[in-house]
Amino acid sequence: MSTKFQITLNGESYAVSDDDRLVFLIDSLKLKRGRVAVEINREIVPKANWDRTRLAAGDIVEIVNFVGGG
Amino acid sequence: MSTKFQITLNGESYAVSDDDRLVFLIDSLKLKRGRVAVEINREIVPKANWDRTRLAAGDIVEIVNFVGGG
Amino acid sequence: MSTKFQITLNGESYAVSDDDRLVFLIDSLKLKRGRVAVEINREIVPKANWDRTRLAAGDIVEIVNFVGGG
Amino acid sequence: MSTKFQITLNGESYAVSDDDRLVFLIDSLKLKRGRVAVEINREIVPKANWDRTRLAAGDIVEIVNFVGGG
Amino acid sequence: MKDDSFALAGRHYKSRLIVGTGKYRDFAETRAAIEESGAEIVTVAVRRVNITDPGKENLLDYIDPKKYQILPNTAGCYTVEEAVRTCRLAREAGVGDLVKLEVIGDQQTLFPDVPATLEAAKILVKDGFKVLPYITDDPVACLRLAEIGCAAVMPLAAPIGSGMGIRNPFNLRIILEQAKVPVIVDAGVGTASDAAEAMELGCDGLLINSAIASAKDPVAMARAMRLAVDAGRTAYLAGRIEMKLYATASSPLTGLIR
Amino acid sequence: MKDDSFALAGRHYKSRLIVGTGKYRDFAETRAAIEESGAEIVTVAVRRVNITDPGKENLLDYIDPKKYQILPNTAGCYTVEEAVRTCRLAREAGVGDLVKLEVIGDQQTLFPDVPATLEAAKILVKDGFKVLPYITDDPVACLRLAEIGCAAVMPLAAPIGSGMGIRNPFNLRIILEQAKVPVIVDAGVGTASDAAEAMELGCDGLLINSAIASAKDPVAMARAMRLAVDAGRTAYLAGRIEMKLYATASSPLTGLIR
Amino acid sequence: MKDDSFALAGRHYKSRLIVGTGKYRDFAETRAAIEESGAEIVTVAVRRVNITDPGKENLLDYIDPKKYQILPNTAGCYTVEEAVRTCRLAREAGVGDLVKLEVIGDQQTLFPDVPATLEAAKILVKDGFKVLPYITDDPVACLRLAEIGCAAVMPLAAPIGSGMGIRNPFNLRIILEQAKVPVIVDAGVGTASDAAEAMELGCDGLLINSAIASAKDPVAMARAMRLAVDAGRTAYLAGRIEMKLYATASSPLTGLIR
Amino acid sequence: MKDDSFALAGRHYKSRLIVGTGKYRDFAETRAAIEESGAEIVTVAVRRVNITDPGKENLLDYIDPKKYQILPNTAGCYTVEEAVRTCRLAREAGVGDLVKLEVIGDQQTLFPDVPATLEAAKILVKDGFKVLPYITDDPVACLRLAEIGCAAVMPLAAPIGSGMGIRNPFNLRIILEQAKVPVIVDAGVGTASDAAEAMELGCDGLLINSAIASAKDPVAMARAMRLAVDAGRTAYLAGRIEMKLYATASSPLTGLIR
Repeated sequence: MSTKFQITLNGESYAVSDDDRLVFLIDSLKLKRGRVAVEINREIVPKANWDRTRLAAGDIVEIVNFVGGG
Repeated sequence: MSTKFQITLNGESYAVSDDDRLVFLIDSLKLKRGRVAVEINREIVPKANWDRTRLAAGDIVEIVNFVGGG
Repeated sequence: MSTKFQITLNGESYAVSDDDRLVFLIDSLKLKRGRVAVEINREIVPKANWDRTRLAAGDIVEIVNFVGGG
Repeated sequence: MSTKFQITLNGESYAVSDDDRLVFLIDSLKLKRGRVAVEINREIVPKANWDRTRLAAGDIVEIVNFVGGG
Repeated sequence: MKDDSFALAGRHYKSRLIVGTGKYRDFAETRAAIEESGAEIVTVAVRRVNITDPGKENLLDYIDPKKYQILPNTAGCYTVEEAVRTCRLAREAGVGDLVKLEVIGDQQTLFPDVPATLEAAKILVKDGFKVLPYITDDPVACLRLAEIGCAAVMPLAAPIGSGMGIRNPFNLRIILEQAKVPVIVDAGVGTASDAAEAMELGCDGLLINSAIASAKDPVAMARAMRLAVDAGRTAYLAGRIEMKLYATASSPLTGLIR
Repeated sequence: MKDDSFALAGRHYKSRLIVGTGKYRDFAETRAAIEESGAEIVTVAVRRVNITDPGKENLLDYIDPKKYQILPNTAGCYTVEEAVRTCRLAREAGVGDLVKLEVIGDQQTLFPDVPATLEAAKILVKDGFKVLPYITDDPVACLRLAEIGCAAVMPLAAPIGSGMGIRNPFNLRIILEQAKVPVIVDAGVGTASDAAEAMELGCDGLLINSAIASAKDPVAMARAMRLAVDAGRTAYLAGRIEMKLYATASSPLTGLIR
Repeated sequence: MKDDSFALAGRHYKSRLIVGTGKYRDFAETRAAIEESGAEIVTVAVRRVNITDPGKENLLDYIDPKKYQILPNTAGCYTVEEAVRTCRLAREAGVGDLVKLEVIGDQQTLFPDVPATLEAAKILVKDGFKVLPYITDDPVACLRLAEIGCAAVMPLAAPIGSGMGIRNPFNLRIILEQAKVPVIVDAGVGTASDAAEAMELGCDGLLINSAIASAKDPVAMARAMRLAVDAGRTAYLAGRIEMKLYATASSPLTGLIR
Repeated sequence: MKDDSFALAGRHYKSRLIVGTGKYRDFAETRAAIEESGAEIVTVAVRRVNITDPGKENLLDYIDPKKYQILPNTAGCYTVEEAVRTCRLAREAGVGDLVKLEVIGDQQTLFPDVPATLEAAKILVKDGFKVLPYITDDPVACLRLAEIGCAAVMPLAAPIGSGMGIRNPFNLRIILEQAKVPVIVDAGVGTASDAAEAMELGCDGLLINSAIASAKDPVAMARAMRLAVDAGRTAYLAGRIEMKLYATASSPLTGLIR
């Protein structure tokens, strides 16, 4: 699948392919939906909207999960 | 000397006589000029202005000095 | 049974009857043999000797047991 | 002056000369009389007796003074 | 003693010990220690997912959110905005609205920034979060946080990870006497007796991470802390004897042989 | 942790907590508290039998000598002779040759008379007793008692019944580092954290009476002390973190959102 | 030691002890105690003049502002506005621009309101005051106050008038190590050894009122505090010995008689 | 305060500080520090004269026995016989009959051997000495030494040279309340606040060597200790304020502007 455009994902440049839906990105990263949260350009994207949300060139995307901490 | 009007001095009603200059009030209270500070209606009145400052009916006047404290 | 003589038992005067054997004293006091120790005139009397030990007038007898303590 | 005999002075062998008076030993060691105490064979020799006290071969002599301590 | 459950933000817990998940050798050790600790609430940090190796095992594969109340923290946040943003992401990730608020003021001490913590707490409470704020042992700051509507206050006993124990039991006593919300000691506990002491002072709960995770034997220390919290709480409820300068005999003075 | 039994005078015990039987409301409470404490060794005093009411119930009707190691003490003895005589009577009463030696030096403090304790210990050891001497927290006295052949040393943490806790942990640390026999802290513990602290210092055991018997709820406090001794011992074996003046983060610094 | 003067807000002082003027029996006792204390800086409160009896003697008839640096405080102020207003009145009264800022957060503890204190300090510094803020022993709050431009920070040792001494020397040590402005311990000192301890920690100065004024003999206690501050400062500069668990003989081991 | 002289063994002293002469760099430093300390009583050790270099300077060339009360000690003695023998030699050397009795029990701790100290004290008192015994902080041992006729008791605050300060103020308080002879704290003081604390407890005097001689600047530390002893004693006589958990305002609540 050919690259369509670049976004910044968790601080690093990332190539988005033809399928520019957020949900595709999540799945391609093999992330468990129930365990992560997503921000696009500082706006949280509720899980309910992942399917219809499309990425755009230059989007700043943050995907977080839980790690060990005190 | 007959009373001219009332002011509130340090929280209590106080009768001002014909001479309504602040400096007269200070002197009549036998206060050492170097040891006190005066507020009229929440505005500090610099010592330099005491002579020319006149009190008005209903003025809220605060005169403070230093007392023992830690 | 008539009194034969007096001894001092645990600091108090005590009347010994015709049967002047130590074992009789122990039993008459309803003491559990396994739980007490006996001194006569400052000498410990081993349990084995209780049967053959006879009390004499004026004997100083101490009988102790265990009580709550820290 | 020729050696007469040996004593043990403060744990070490020491040669006593013709003059075997204790006082001579003290002086030859340049010790201030007021600052030291002497034991011969575990017996303290009072200052008053130093003149008349004579050392004998094999005597165990201790001479002490004050040093820094807490 | 009958029921002595720990009520926090509308739920009841059996354990008064809250544990962190940082600094363990691996997830297996993390799980083993947390199970041994008996904790029902577990703190976690919010961080970017690992893009380069996304398949990688995740903490929640070992600490089941169905079994444990997950408590996201805002560790590492130095501003109100970072802390609020982190809490919102944590909630979106789906572990509920209970959050441990930390707004750090200084890297050396990791002490909280008191004004920023109060400000962030206001925003989060208004936004529907149940806020557990990490704060200094300052009675006034604790009063303010309760007024704001925090679910509890979490004064520090000593700097995070210092193991210094309860450096100022007097401030804690004041905080406890004035408290209108649960008081959970957060940070500074070093060993079991520190945990027992905190509970004996009357604290409602205790949050421990480093003292367990960095002990030579973390699983054993987790057990020690569970026992110590139970011991301290039990002693608090049992009512200790008064302190006296002089002695009182424990054996009777009567019946001595003469 | 594998086996961590407590070896004392040739026997092994699971519990490191020794409890007294004084000052309880009644024998039922005594038994309930001792059961809750998990103790296997129980101290008792030696006193004249009650002649006027001999049938009266006795402590040992409640504390079964087959189940518990009975440890007679010489509380109330102010001389070597009284203490030795009391031990011999206790042994004759049939609970064995393990004795807790106390030779008291002063009524106000109930501190031991050190020279008299050493002298009595010599006599009792020669006489075949296994001697557990109550002593000050004096490293030299503890060394001497071990040389004499005592089965353990029992330094005080604070005056008997004072509940002051471990007033001088430094002396205890020295005693523990020099010890060639078990060190059992006797007297002064007031609450659970004191007990945990004693075990964390490395003490082999702990003897408690007043702190349990005089607590508002003795049975609950007995439980607290059992838990605290276990907590402190477990923490001691687990290896606590070092103390540091400054902080160390427990959450990772990497992966923070920006 | 050569010159060890105390530099504060651009002036140098011989004494590191600052004393308050509250709670004395009368002005004569106030003056006697302050003279005995050797203090050169004296705190005073700002209050309404007595209208009913204006001729009445005034504190400054006894404490000559030419001889002492008068330090007005904002004691009793619970808001930023009250504190700022009080400072401006004090300056107008003609004792200069050095002020002791207190914004109290709670009547029971008289602990400062940290955010309000920071806000008031900003306003006062911008307004040309030399600000000495009373604050908690919070290293972060002290850093912020220094950044704002305060002439010093005045962390509390314990609640005002409590006489509890230095409850948390660890926080003070951190504050001192991080400090870029003088650190003056304010509040909580109870007796001479507390004052010496504060100076040994490296504090630049000490503010005392209740411990002197409420002592049985205030003038004698003023002397004790003067000596203690000097003793503590001198010991700090002299360089104390290290602490060790074990002993080191002070008398030589050689030359012993045998 | 009027006369507060320190009565010891029939003489009165102005200073309550007794200093040792060990561990100094040289005699000049010894003299300078002792002068700065204000001490009137100075401890010294008894050792063999240097035979190989007898002309060598001697301590007493710097510390004039006419000016100072010389107090010979028995440091280094481990038996009653050695200690008694050392005292007799000291007396013969001509500095009077006041002696500091030490019978050491262990090289690591340099703690006293309590029974041996009591025995030596009996012999020396009968032999006409005025005995100042170094002893543990054991109230019973102190009572016995007073009964024997010692001129004072000298409980240790901590091991000799350890600089640990007053490890157990509670035992000291008991000793002081029971004391019928002066109580002089010997050994363990590390810095000025320790000295002040000892005097505030009510001790009659204080013996210091290592804390002064081993400080970076011994002469300055000697001054600090002189000031601290004076400060602590003065505070003790002045009557300190009570400790309270909460605050008490030092500024008036009336006359606040509104």
